[in-house]
Amino acid sequence: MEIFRFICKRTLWSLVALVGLSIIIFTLSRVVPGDPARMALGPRATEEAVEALRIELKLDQPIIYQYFHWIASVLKGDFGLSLMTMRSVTDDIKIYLPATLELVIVAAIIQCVFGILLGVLATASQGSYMDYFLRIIAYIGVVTPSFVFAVLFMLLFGYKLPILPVLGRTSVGLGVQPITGMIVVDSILRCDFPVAVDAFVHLLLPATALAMNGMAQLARITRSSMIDNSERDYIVMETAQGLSKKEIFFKYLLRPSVIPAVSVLALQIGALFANAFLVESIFNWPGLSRYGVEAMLFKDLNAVSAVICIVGFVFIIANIFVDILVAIIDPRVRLKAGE
Amino acid sequence: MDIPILKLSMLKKYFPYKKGSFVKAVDGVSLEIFRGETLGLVGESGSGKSTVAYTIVGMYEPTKGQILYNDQDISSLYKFRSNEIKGKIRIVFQDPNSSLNPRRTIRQILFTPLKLHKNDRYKGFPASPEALLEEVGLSSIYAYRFSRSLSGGERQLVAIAHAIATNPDLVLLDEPTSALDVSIQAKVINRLMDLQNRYKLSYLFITHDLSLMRNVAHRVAIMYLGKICEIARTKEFFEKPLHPYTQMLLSSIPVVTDEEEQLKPKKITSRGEIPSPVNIPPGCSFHLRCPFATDQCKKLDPDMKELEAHHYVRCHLY
Amino acid sequence: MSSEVLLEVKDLNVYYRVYEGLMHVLDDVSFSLVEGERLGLVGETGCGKTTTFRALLRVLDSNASSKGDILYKGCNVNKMSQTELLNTRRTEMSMIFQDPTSSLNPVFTVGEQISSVIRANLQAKGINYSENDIKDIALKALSDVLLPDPERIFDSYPFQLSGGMRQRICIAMSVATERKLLLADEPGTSLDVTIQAQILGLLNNLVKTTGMSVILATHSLGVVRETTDRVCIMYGGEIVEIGPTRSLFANPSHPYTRALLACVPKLTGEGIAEGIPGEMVSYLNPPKGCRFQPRCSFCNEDCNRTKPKLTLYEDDHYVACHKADL
Amino acid sequence: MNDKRCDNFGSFSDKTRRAWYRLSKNKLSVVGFVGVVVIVLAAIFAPFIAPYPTHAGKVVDFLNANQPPSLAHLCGTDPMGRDVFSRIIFALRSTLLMGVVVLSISVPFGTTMGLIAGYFQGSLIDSLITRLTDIFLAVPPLILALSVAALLKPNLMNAMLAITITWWTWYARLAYGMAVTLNREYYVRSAQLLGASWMHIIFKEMLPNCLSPILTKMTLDMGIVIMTAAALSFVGLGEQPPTPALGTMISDGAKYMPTQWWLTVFPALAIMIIVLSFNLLGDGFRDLFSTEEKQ
Repeated sequence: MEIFRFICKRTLWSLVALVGLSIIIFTLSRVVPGDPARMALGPRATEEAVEALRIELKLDQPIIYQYFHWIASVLKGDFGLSLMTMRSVTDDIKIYLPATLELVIVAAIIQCVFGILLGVLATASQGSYMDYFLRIIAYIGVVTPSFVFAVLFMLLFGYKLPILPVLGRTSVGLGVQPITGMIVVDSILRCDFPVAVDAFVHLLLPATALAMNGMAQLARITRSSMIDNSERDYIVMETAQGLSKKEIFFKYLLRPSVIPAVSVLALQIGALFANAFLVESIFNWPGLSRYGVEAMLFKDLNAVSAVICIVGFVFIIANIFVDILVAIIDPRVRLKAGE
Repeated sequence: MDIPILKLSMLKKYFPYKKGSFVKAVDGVSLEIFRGETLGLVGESGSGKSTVAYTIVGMYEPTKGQILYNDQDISSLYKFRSNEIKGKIRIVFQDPNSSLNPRRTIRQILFTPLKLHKNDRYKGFPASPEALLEEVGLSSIYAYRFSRSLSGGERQLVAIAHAIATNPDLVLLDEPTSALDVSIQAKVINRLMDLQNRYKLSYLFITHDLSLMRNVAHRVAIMYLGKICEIARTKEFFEKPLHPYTQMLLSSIPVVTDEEEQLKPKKITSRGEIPSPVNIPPGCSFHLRCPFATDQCKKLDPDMKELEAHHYVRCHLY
Repeated sequence: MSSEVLLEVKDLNVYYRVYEGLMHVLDDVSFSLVEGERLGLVGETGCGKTTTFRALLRVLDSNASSKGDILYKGCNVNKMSQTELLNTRRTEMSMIFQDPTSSLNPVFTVGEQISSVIRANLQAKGINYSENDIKDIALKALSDVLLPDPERIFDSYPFQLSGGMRQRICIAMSVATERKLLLADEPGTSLDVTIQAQILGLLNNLVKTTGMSVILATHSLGVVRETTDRVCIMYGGEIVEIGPTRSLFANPSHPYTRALLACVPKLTGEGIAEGIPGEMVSYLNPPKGCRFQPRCSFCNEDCNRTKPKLTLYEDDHYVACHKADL
Repeated sequence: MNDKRCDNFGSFSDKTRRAWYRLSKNKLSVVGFVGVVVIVLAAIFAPFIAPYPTHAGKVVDFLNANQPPSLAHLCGTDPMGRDVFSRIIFALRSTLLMGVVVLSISVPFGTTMGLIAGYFQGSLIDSLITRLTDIFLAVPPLILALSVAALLKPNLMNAMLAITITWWTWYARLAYGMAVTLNREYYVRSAQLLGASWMHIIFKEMLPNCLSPILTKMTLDMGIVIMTAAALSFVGLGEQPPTPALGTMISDGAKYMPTQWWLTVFPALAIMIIVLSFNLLGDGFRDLFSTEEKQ
């Protein structure tokens, strides 16, 4: 079908863009003053040790050679050695990625469900106090950076009203043998429900802090597109034909109106990953993003490049997912793409 | 007889479509337009009439065939034409909302052609935006307004002023009044006729409105699926329509007087829709809707025949 | 044909609250319609035809308000409760919108949309039905409007169909179940003449076979002349002339009607009239007297001051003009 | 013609007046406008407004350390004894500077790139520019900005550079989309057929029609750039201490939670108010332009 060719083509171009980005990051990282080997070993290491590491990291070779060497090993699944943890970056990512995925997925679900729900609610109560209240909430949600939400939530729920846990993925002492690395999923798979509940409760605050921005945005998009659409000819026609208000609102108005909200989801998932960089460090969440920030501050180039590649890759997958979702909702995209 | 201002010979324009197939928008059109003449090109939407105009001004490159302007071959995109030709053949578009830039004043809009074609005008030709406005019957106060504050008819008059600013020989009018009400249309048409008389302009008037052509055109051509089916002088055309499609069009026109009712062909009524130009039926492209179609029509595409002086028809019936 | 009055509109006024102030769009519009009659509503863009229709069904935009009596079978539409209104819309009146493209929901199949309408109608009549019944009715309606291959069209989305087909679907939706009154807003006028002729022919046949009444709004004088029994000429939100089609076309008496008729290009080729000077009235501050007066070549002091009432001109033919006798 | 009364209708000064009138009708955008003006003035005249102007620098006053909000210290003091309110006022400077510099480089550049690519749609230059923007959009902008800022030396200049590099692509996208639509407008075609140069078409015919959406996006973006800048300084990649930055203040204050809550809450509120003001103003612009379009 046309739509699959369209998605494949787009994915291919995104991969090309990702390679282009890796070149830029790589070049930038090598032309920046400062010797990565020296930084890794600290100022007290001997000149010989630094030189040995330089040779091991292929820093003595020309940049182009280094790049192709790097790309070749990345394709084999090897991102090289992390100068920060002195372990294989691939191993580090295996540990940290599931925690971030778990957080981002829960946040995405929260923002999607509540964002659209609030948008619908505001439209249904258009002009009433409820509407005004929801719009103010949405405004606050849009204008507050998620790390501010994180800090405020922590202050509010962690200390003033301690009803939800604020640090880590589980309570001390609880844990589960990893399968996927996502604790909630793992514990359910292993039928260890107390851990599942505990892990889920730990997820709530960071995920909500992360979701607030996107949720507010979705609510606003849904509301304005529903209000726009409600004056369209087809809605007036359906009213004139005597369809019930309920049917018009929930069937004929809702579906075309969520399309713009769904279309921005891919961007929003990207934003979730980006904001996770800050939120994870606040909630002490051992995820990829916290790892990324630490690597950046440490100038651990292998780790930084790996994190960017992984995020870029996840971003591509999110895009494919949203493209398919839009195609399901909107027949015009499904049946016409490529024309 | 003098040389036509514009001559199209076997003009074809195909657009590539999915997997090697083509949209045959214009499929072998030959026309001549003489100085001071209005040629009406009439057809339904999807007949390729606008594509003809767009190809003449060079928005599209002809797939085959020639466009001759004063015996000079100009069958190329506008980019490759001389500035003089660009000024001599102008076009007025259908949509009065989109033909004027909403963020520029009328003065700025009209000044662009004047600036770009300084040398093409003779003495006494309106050379300022204000003069051009008065030329089309608008007050020069309008120069400092934006198009948004003008009504549809006024916008179209400004578009016409824009087109004549370069002192053209030929103006292509692409449905210039189809978006307007009849009372406004009358004003615009009258202004166009005035300008034609004053500057000996030639018009290629593209429209779907046959009754308008009865009153405006010197000759009328009917187009169906990229081909011309009938072309004749206006009087003969309306008194003796020959092609079944012409008759179908005439019989479909809602009219307002009994005298007009007399002129409508009775024995044919409208049926079917114009097929997509991607898969044009074999043989005569009209045979699917034609009540007189025979086996021959399904197989063989008829040739253009001159049945009477200057009255050409493409149909197996004759 | 019975001559019972089906619809009577008395002094209908519609106002739109817009940014610049209050727009007085419909000004004391009154007309009536007997059962089985075909009435034409003619005027140029912006004269209030669509607004009239929307007011009749109470589907005006949220910034509009409507005053006056719309008596449908003796019940005032403007005073109906929500349920009564819903029932009227479901079983009595239906409207075909101007633009067939924008009046079909783009993300639902034709089948889903037409089924919803039929379902609502059957519910209102209290008839038991199964989903299969509904589909049968829908398919019949689609073939009634001469659409080829109704099964395929039932499962198609509007954007997959041509403009002519969409227009037919809109008609099918309105006539799928029995209605007494059809409000047709510019049916087919955005399409080519050959298709328009087919659509009008189709409407005429439907009216003949079902005995429905029709109000046909259009800007084309030719269309009303060929398809209606009586005509209202509208200008600037007012009815300026109303009468039997034949007598109105034979004897147009309002200056606006006359000017409009003169502007229509004729097949007989008698040239084009000069057009009507000036612009459509501004609804924000319409002229105090006759609304056509600023553009009228016959106007005098009287026209400036007082608004002409519709008065009998000849047999069943009314004109709102101080100078109609001239 | 009898239109003497509306001589001025649609002329430029009249348009501005009407626009202002309409904008002022929307109360929320007036709030936004006033907010923006107050913030800008406060940033410019920071040394005169801040009660303790010296506290923006390396000042230590342990006697007054960790005081809760009071009349003397509206937003309390930090562990070094510096007045938080004064520091917030001074932090406005780098925050606004950030937004202004980033946008005044990325908007003209991005818009021009987008318009050129859109006008020459389908040509080599189009694919080049489009692929280039794709590269920068391959990962979320904040992550790219973080990495670039981290690889360079952490300071305000480099943070600006990092955000600018990621930001222009949005305007390129926006302008590209508009140029592609405008290509189909008859007035653009008509200018081409007339023999106008591509410079004329892009800058005289197309650009004026892109200005309102771009202005709207700029106002809204001002808030987002400020949020991004705060995020950078939150992880220590922006303005370096002792010069105050809102993000740094929040991250430093977070260490003293929950007892010294004022260290985080007030800078956080400051960010919210700044972003909110620009958002309200931007929404006002958008409503203004969309009603203008409708008419």
